Amino acid sequence: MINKAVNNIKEALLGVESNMTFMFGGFGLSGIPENAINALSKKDIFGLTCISNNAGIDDFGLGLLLQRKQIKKMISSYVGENAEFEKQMLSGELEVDLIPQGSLAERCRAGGAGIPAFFTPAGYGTEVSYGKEVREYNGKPHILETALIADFAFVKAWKGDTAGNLIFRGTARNFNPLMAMAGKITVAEVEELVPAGELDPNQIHTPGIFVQRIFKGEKYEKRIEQRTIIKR
Amino acid sequence: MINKAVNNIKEALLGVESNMTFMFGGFGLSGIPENAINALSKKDIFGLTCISNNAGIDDFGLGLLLQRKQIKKMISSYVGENAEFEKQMLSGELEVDLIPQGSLAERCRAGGAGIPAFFTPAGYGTEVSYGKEVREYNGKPHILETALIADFAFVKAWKGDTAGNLIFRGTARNFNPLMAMAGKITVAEVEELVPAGELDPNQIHTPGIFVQRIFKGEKYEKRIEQRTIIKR
Amino acid sequence: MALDKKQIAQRIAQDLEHNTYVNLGIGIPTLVANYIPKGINVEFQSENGVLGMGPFPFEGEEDPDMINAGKQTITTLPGAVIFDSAISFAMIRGRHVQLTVLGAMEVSENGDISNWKIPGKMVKGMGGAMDLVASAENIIVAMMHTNRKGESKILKKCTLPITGVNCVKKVVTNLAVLEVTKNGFKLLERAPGISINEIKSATEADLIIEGEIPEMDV
Amino acid sequence: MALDKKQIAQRIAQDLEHNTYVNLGIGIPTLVANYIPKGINVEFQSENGVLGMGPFPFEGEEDPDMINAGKQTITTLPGAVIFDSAISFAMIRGRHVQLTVLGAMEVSENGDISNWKIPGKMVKGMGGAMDLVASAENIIVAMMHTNRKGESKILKKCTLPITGVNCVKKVVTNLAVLEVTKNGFKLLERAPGISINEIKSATEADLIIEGEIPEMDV
Repeated sequence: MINKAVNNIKEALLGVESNMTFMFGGFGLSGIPENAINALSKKDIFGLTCISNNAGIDDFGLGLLLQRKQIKKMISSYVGENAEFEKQMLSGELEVDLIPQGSLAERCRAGGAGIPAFFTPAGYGTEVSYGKEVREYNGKPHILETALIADFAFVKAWKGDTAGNLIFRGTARNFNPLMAMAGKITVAEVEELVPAGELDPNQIHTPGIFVQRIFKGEKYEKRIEQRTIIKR
Repeated sequence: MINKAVNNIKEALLGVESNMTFMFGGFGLSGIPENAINALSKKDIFGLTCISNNAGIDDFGLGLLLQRKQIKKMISSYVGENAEFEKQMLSGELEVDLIPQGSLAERCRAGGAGIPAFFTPAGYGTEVSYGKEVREYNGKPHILETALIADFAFVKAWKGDTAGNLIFRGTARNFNPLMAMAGKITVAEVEELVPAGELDPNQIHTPGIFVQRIFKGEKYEKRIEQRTIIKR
Repeated sequence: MALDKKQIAQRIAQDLEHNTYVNLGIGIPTLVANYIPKGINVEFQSENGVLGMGPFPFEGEEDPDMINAGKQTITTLPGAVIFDSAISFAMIRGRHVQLTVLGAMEVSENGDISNWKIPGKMVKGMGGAMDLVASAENIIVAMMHTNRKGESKILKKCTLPITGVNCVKKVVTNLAVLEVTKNGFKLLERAPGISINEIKSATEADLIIEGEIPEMDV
Repeated sequence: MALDKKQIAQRIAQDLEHNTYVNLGIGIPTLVANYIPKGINVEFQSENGVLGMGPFPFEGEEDPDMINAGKQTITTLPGAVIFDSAISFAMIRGRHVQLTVLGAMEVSENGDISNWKIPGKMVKGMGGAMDLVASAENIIVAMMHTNRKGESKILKKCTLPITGVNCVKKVVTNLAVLEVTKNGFKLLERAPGISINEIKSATEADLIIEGEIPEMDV
């Protein structure tokens, strides 16, 4: 077993620098690496390229990095719900690359899997396909999309072990397993960290080989964006 | 919940015909759909194209279909351990398409995922790359491989529920989840079939949407090819 | 009377086929789940990674780890399954999800759809819409027939940046049900009490009108 | 004295790096696991879908659902994980597995390897070998220096159908340790008691020989 546990968030973030490319797991605010984001938002690193399905809200998630103008470019599929984002984007301060959600997920997986490019029908005929190669398969046009990788991938799991194996809970899984594959250094934060051997090898979502550092997050706020309920 | 349970192997095999393309999960003899193979070997269907990592042994697994000369073509990565196979191949009766194991797995996944083609470094410069497009990425040549699909995919899981959700056990997982994705009709056989709702939604390996029919196999022999042990 | 949003959803629900997997977009499409006809069983997929979505949770039982693609707290039904975003879009792209219902700003007579971007306005992104419309065998658009200025959203050609080409199969609006055929929009049904001329005058695209056009049953 | 197979494995084990993931092929490479140096921790990946392989099971504890890529019954160690074949080769192709040790029929001076097919003989297939050699950062070949006819397997150019190009970094044989450099094979070490001339005469390819060539420490 290769021990991936680090002692604290400081060790977990060792080596992060300005102008790097980071990936962040999560969908909306669900399953985002809260502790890593909070810590990054206090570091003096700027000019970041951030790959994340969404961009958080003004005072939580990637919104924290936006407020300090640490992000140069966002690569996302949906970036609503964020006034600071809108301001920086419209003023031209923030570069934004919008990608179909399925292509984003597959491009991260491809980056981790050593697949440099693949064809997908998503985005054909739209501005997403500008400059991309088009080829017909099964009578349908497809565009060639390339893999994404990152200097650091920050992911959040429910449980993890010291070997870096991860188990997610509910729809907080989302992009986390794919981005874990695509980070040169993948930093996983978990709600519960157990010794290697305690997790059932059959029930692990992300094998530890994809994770370079793992730590237990100090605190999880786990905000809900749209609290929809029915009365009893 | 969409009920995928069928009553017996006969219903499970409804619609199989000569000259179809079938996929079979399994690695060696581990995790092969024993019951489906046994039943298919008793049907008068011939001229089959079979996609399976291996070809069984003489008297078990796909060897049974080979003995009755039901298979026209095998698409595999490794086909040793089978004298009947060798005979038919050398005599030219059996067509064989050998594919690198990782490309085979990825091509099945691609077929199920609506990715018609992707680039991989595996096989570049070898006879596997004959006639295939070559493109350089990251300073390394890659070849373009296309997706595989099948008329029927036969897979074997440990547990399944009536919604078609599957859980595998140990290395019997192997190709099963990928082939389950790539079958126009995917037939899953399981050691234990439970009502929908009994499996933890977080711990399912193959979502039921990929499975069209599920049944409990009558009997599992689960042969071991290489019994390696240490003395106590 | 033109339909309200609930009735649009109700009409679309009549098109649901038994034992199919369906992805519902945000807005009117979400309401379709409330009108599933008796005897019809469908399973809902949400592209953030769940199949077998149930109703919203009871108050106090909301779980931040259990949301739908609209980021709303949800529950799951027996037989539900959770998966990652790559597998989710494998289901969509691989055509395992049979029907997608989504909203639109514009639909054109060749089945193009625009629903993600208005030039000059803040662009939020396409989310999963481009994958969905490029993939599903059957795509039904739920929308109002005209925009707030009273302009037709049923067009010869989309004017806004498009989300997908040649993909929409059917459009259900507050005024009509339209099928996208090789030769353009074919009028299938009218909203109760709405005349063919009213529909024609609200529609920029040409309409194929053959025989009697029945009223929707809503 | 030329090395036996165990000693070849032992010599390769000296090259294992601490805290790395390693894939061992069938044959001599499998034996490498028996000689891991003290203080070195490695984790073994088997391409059929397991990471963290342990020793063979005790008699009576064999499990048909737990095998390695050689189809042998195995056990797992604490921290092990099971995965499907696509994820397994994602690990390999994506260079998460750092070292591959495998056997060969021929290796050429530009790092090409032939190990899967002999024309005219029954072809069993490449299994995962082509993916492995096309992917790993570091590839060490374990083999005998010559074939049964006494012909060199260390060649200017492979004569058999190749498995991968420009991929082998090092070759450990019963006679020598060779590094594949831009300029061809460089002799790094000799088997104990084997002279440079003996190695030269068993080698068809040219050898780069610089300074003293030490004996292997086995």
